[in-house]
Amino acid sequence: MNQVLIVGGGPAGLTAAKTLVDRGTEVVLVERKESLGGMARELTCKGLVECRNCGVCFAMDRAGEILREPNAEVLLLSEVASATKADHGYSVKIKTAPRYITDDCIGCGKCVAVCPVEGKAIFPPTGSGQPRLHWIDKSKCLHFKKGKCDKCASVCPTHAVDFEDRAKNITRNVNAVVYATGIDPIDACEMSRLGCGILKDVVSSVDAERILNEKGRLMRPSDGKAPKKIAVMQCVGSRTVKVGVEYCSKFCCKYATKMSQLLLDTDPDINLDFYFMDLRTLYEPQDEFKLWAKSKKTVKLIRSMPSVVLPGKDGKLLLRAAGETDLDITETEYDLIILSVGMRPSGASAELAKSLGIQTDKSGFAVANHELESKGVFVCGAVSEPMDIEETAVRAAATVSKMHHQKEVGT
Amino acid sequence: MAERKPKVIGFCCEKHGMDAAVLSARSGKQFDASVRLVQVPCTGRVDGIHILKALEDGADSVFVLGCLEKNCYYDTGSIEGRKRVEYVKQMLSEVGIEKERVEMFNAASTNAWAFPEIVSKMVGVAKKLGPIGGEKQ
Amino acid sequence: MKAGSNLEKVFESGKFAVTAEIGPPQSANPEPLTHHAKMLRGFADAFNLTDNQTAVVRLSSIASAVIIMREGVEPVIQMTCRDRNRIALQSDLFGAAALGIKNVLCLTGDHQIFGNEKAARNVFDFDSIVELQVFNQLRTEGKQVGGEVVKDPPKTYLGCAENPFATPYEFRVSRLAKKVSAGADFCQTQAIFDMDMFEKWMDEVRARGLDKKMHILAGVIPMKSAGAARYMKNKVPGMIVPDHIVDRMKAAKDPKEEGIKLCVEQIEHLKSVKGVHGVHIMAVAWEEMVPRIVEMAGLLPRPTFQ
Amino acid sequence: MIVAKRKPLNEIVEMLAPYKKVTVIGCRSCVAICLAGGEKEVKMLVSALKVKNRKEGRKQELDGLVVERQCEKEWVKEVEDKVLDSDITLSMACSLGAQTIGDMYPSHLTFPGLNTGIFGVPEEQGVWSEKCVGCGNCIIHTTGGICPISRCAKSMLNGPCGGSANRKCEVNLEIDCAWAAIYDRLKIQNRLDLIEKIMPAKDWSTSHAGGRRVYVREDAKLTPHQKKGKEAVQ
Amino acid sequence: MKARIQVVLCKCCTEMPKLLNMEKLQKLAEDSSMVVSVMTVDAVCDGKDLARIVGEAKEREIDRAVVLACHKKDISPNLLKAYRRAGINEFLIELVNMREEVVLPHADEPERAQAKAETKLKAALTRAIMLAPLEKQSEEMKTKNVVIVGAGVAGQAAAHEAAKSGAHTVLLEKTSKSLKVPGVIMTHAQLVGASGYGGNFQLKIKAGEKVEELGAAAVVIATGGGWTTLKGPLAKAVKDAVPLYKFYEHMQSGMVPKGPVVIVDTPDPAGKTMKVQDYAWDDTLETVIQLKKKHPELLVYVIFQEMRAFGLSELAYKEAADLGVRFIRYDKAGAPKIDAKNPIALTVKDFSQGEVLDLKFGTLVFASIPANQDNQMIADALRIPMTVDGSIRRGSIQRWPVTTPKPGIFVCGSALFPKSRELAKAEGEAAGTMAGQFVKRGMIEYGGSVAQVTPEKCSACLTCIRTCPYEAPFIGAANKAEIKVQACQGCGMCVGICPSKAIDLHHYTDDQVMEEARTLLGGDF
Repeated sequence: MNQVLIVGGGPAGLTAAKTLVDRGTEVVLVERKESLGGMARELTCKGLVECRNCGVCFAMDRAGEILREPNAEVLLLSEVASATKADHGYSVKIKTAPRYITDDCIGCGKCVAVCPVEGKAIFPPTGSGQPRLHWIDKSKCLHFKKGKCDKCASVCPTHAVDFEDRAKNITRNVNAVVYATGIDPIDACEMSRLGCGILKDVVSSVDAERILNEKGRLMRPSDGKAPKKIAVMQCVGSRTVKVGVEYCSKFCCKYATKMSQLLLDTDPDINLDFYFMDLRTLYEPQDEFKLWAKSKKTVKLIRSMPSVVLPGKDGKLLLRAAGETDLDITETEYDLIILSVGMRPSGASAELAKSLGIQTDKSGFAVANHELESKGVFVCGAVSEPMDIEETAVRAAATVSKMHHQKEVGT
Repeated sequence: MAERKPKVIGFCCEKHGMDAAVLSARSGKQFDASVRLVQVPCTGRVDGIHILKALEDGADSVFVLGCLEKNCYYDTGSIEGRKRVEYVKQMLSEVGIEKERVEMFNAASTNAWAFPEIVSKMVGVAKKLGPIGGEKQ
Repeated sequence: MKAGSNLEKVFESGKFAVTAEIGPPQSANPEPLTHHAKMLRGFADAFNLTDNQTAVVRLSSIASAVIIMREGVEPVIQMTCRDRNRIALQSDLFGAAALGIKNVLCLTGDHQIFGNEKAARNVFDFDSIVELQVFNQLRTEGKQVGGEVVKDPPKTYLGCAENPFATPYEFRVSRLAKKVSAGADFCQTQAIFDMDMFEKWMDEVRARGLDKKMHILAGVIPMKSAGAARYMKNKVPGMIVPDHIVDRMKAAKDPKEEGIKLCVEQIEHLKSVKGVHGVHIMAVAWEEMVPRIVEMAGLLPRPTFQ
Repeated sequence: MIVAKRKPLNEIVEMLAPYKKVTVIGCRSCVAICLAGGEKEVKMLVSALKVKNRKEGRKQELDGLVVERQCEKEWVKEVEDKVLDSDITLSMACSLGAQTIGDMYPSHLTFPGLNTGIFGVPEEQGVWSEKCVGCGNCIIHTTGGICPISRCAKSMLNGPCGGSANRKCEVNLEIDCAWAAIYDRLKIQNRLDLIEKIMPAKDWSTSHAGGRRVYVREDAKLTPHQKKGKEAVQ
Repeated sequence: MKARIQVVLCKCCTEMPKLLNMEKLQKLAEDSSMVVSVMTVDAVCDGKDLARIVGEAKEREIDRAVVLACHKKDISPNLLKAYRRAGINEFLIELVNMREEVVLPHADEPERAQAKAETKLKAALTRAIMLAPLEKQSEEMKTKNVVIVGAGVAGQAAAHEAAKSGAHTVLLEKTSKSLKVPGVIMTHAQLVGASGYGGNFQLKIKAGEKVEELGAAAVVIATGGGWTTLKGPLAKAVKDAVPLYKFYEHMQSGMVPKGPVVIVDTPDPAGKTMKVQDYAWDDTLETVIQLKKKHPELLVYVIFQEMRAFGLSELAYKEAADLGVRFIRYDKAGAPKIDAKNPIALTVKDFSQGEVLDLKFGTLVFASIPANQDNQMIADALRIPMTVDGSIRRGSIQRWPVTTPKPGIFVCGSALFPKSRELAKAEGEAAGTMAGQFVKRGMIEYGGSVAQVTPEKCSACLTCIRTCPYEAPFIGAANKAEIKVQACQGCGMCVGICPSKAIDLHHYTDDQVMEEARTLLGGDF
């Protein structure tokens, strides 16, 4: 028997899983959220006619494949409670929270419509997450709080609501563990000076992506109007010492530039100002994006870190920034401001990580090393260092290839 | 008499084209029922004849939906597909038929909003222009 | 003497020759021709009558020649291969000679695409070099291209045009040589703005001794405006106008005057180029300026012969 | 090969408008290869016309078929009934095909669906360029293998003319100047002496100028004795 | 011939939401003359139901089936397996996606949904009748060779990984450097020609003077960056300028560089001859830090347009700065210049400070990685696409990041786009693994829904050959196009473009496609 535990159902975990099952290894994939895709499922495809190589579809296609894969056991809403050394590897205990929705769910969304709870207690999977099954948040649901209300159950055309669903404890014996818990986006609101959380129309890139992914268009949160003048601000929470993190989150330039291009594709008369320190587009000549910007009359690249965002006249936003070289302050009005937030490793220092002997570097990223791998623990994906989806996929495949000749290790 | 139902037909590639449609459906998105989907392995397979024949057989508007260019599963298929559509559009305008009746679209498998938009666009065209040759057909 | 035309005499006398251009009208009205002839008499040794230049329909060059001859002015008729096959060309040469026209300039002709009868069918039975060769054979051996012997062959002074600025540059002089051996007596060049390039060309011409075998008239064009300069720089194929000239025209307060000055300077310069035996002034639709230019260039009075 | 181009559809529609029963006939030779009159084009044309008729509410029977080589009687013969059964035939072959059918069935209408253009070569997928005009007297061995008659706008024999700028033709700046090309070619073959010589007046009598040309190969012809049936009598 | 069709309605997807009237659908199916068996099951994916379906199929001797269920990809492969056991070819089974095409998106319009469902059923039946059985074939790979072009970081990594999956690796190296990698190593070797298809390539390899043939199951392109081909004014001006990797090697070998050391992102700041593809930042920083640590006294300048210190190398950047490395950013206007007559100093305008600097240098280093010129030859040999920058073009990311459009040909490292040593290694490993796995299969699966030529119709116009990305079509002995089935991926591009309609695609023939469309348009909903 040859089984591998994969912690995390994001691009890294999925690629690792797919690579493994392709070579006949069984995998148990544990994802704490309600559906697969991790960070990728929140991101929008950046292409309208032409592909912009954001790599989102790669991750999500793998998610679809894994769900259909007989050799892959996918556990959602699950956490690895413990992983203890055992012969041939590890014995892992997995806690699976109840979903209260069966596989019969067809994602029609009727239930969400009728849910009386403020801010809803039953949800579809966010973004393009797979599978498309809804789930119920017990802590919010009236059925559990007040013991009544089964509105969702009553409207469900497929009787997929199952309040009797219970948490499960699952134990698996695995030869190796792939630790791919990925990243969390940095909360833009840590940078209060930029108005996040205070001004409605200052949104983090993650929210922007989420909206684009759902609607295909960006709207001003305040009045739902289509923004005509947009500012995109790089390195929010990255490359800073005060708040946020010191390193460069690497993928922000990639998604931000491509998102800007998408915005212009969907609405060519958008005015877009792009504030940045250094342009670090990945896998393309550095001036590719500059040339694109030059070719668009409505796009401006500004090498400057805006200092503050203030409320402007009639619902607009006022952004204050220094000039490129000189230090004279200019103030510009915008309908919408997008803050390109960076990433933090997620769960690199979690209990599980510790128990597996995973150490972290001074930036908090999990450190992959040979000694760890010889014990059958493989760290891969953005939890080990900042990277974009494509690189993640490459590295995941590479990492797993190491495992190939080491699966006996741990005995 | 009841309002005539538009007839829209779409040739979707079985890779991202169909996936985009499926995802939007599974994301609870609704779209006009009048759209008919024909699956082809790749939009490069679509032949101008298919499109024209569909119009002959009573389609009000026809669309072709494939992978994003440069991300076609078959590398250049969706680019080929677009060329075929453009050629048909040109033929139509030569015989004085609205070329908006035929369109090429691209979408990725993760793009849930694209498909309903495409459908409503093409249904809109169908409703606006009505059947070729009017109701009598 | 081949034909004994005034132009020929000027060349033979070793004087610096001047020719100018008169564009026949786009109508049946001879007036403009007589007007120009009167105005220009005595300011140049002979005047080119263009043959439906740039394929725009105009009063025929032979007829025009006769009209200006009435004013005592010597014509050089241009004869293109675009609109005539070998029958027409040879018969027109007979006709021209019979009417006392002594100078003929052999051209392939601009393509009809540039003219006002784009749908026309062209002939191009010959190109300029073959035309020269055939005409030369006619006047020297009295033999048509088809072999027919002609009793009274035409006495004609044969000219050609050459563009030193067309590609491939390295071949242009050879092509002139071909025209010499085809029988050309004189050559009018494309308008010259890039003097350095022209002189390079002339060096090779002299090196091959072509200047001894034919008389070269350097072409000049007086420009009315910077626009004209830019147009010739960008739009006219095979014409090279250096930027400094365009800039100079741009800078000028009175472009017309500047154009004249420039033209005169060019002539002055060309006079000094060894092997250049004259200038050909193409004052397109600006004929009235020719006298001033000739005078300012110190080329007056023009020689006369009995 | 012969390169042709489909006539604008509106022209074709006009041509065919008065007729009830139309047969469209394509050809599998040159015009198929130059994507103008092969089976695909025939089918698309027929389909497009049907859509048009649907729009106009016009009743018109349209049928499309393809023959191997429309310029040869035997091939056309195979579809004779289809031809004669219709009011009009639209030939989707070069005009040779159209005329073959026309000559075979004088009382029957045969219209051209293509504009026959050039003797061309496919430079790349979808690009054909003229390289011969069939002057009947080939000289390319003296011009570095490049035909000035077809590739020079003025068919010059002693080019290039004064309009050749940046080695392009003055008539169409997209197209290379044939004579610049000839010069370069002869240079690499170091046969530049050829271009120095004057090429004499060309004998055009071998071209169409000499009247309609019929090339005969006596040894290949069938003698009346060999011929069968009607042909023998004629 | 008369078809015997079995129609299966899967409740799981179609009935659940109580949208469709199953009885009517069933009735409709039964009314069709060709239909001999109609079944409504709870779930086609369910074992018991499968057994019933197959049993019925056998009993009624059906020869093809129409299954109304959900998205093709979601239906359990067991369904097809089961049918195969019942002796029914998988290509004779028409799957209809009722779920995503009717039930889900039209939940609010029951009547129309019903009408649509019925029409789809009709269309499926029309199509089913036209379907033909198709067999998948397989061919043994003649060799386990994985040929890796280029023995740089990526190439070596690829060799190691490929070897692990039991592949015989053959490493082609242009130079004569000795390596410790598994498998054969050919020095002074270049790939000059190739024929065949994924699994069975025949490669022409020029080793030294002689050209030899070599069979290969897979190819990995790891040509790396074109360090040796640095073009541009600065390179011209300074003859002894070195590319970064050479400088790094020298440093490792303990050579003390002549100071001051100036590292410029590109020898062509104006970007005329080459684009600035400076993904060598991590390496640059690693280099300068080591340099500074070894020789603190040495003056080190890094001159760049964009400081692309991705990810954690941002920290390296800071460290380098603290160590006293001077970073100077310029823009095209103030681009660095070197007086060719006296190439000892470099003039550059510091963009942020605005001052013009004159930097004397002992060593000049170029960081940018131009595309490798060998890519051209390799791309020609293998007939794979390139980017305008002269790199190898990656295939669709729908497949895998390190694949070319052609199956069996993988690409990694700076051959794709300039990369840091470290990432190139990772890509090499990934590509190696993929190649290894590819070879491990030992078999080439092909056939099924592939293109086929009708020779009588073919005009041999070569259009298909020019269009196909996989080079499946070729002109055969009869001077007509033929399809190399092992190479055909079944996309049908050649079919759609063939001017003589001489090619058709099995399972998606023109008739099948157009008939289905016609029937669908026949319905009124």
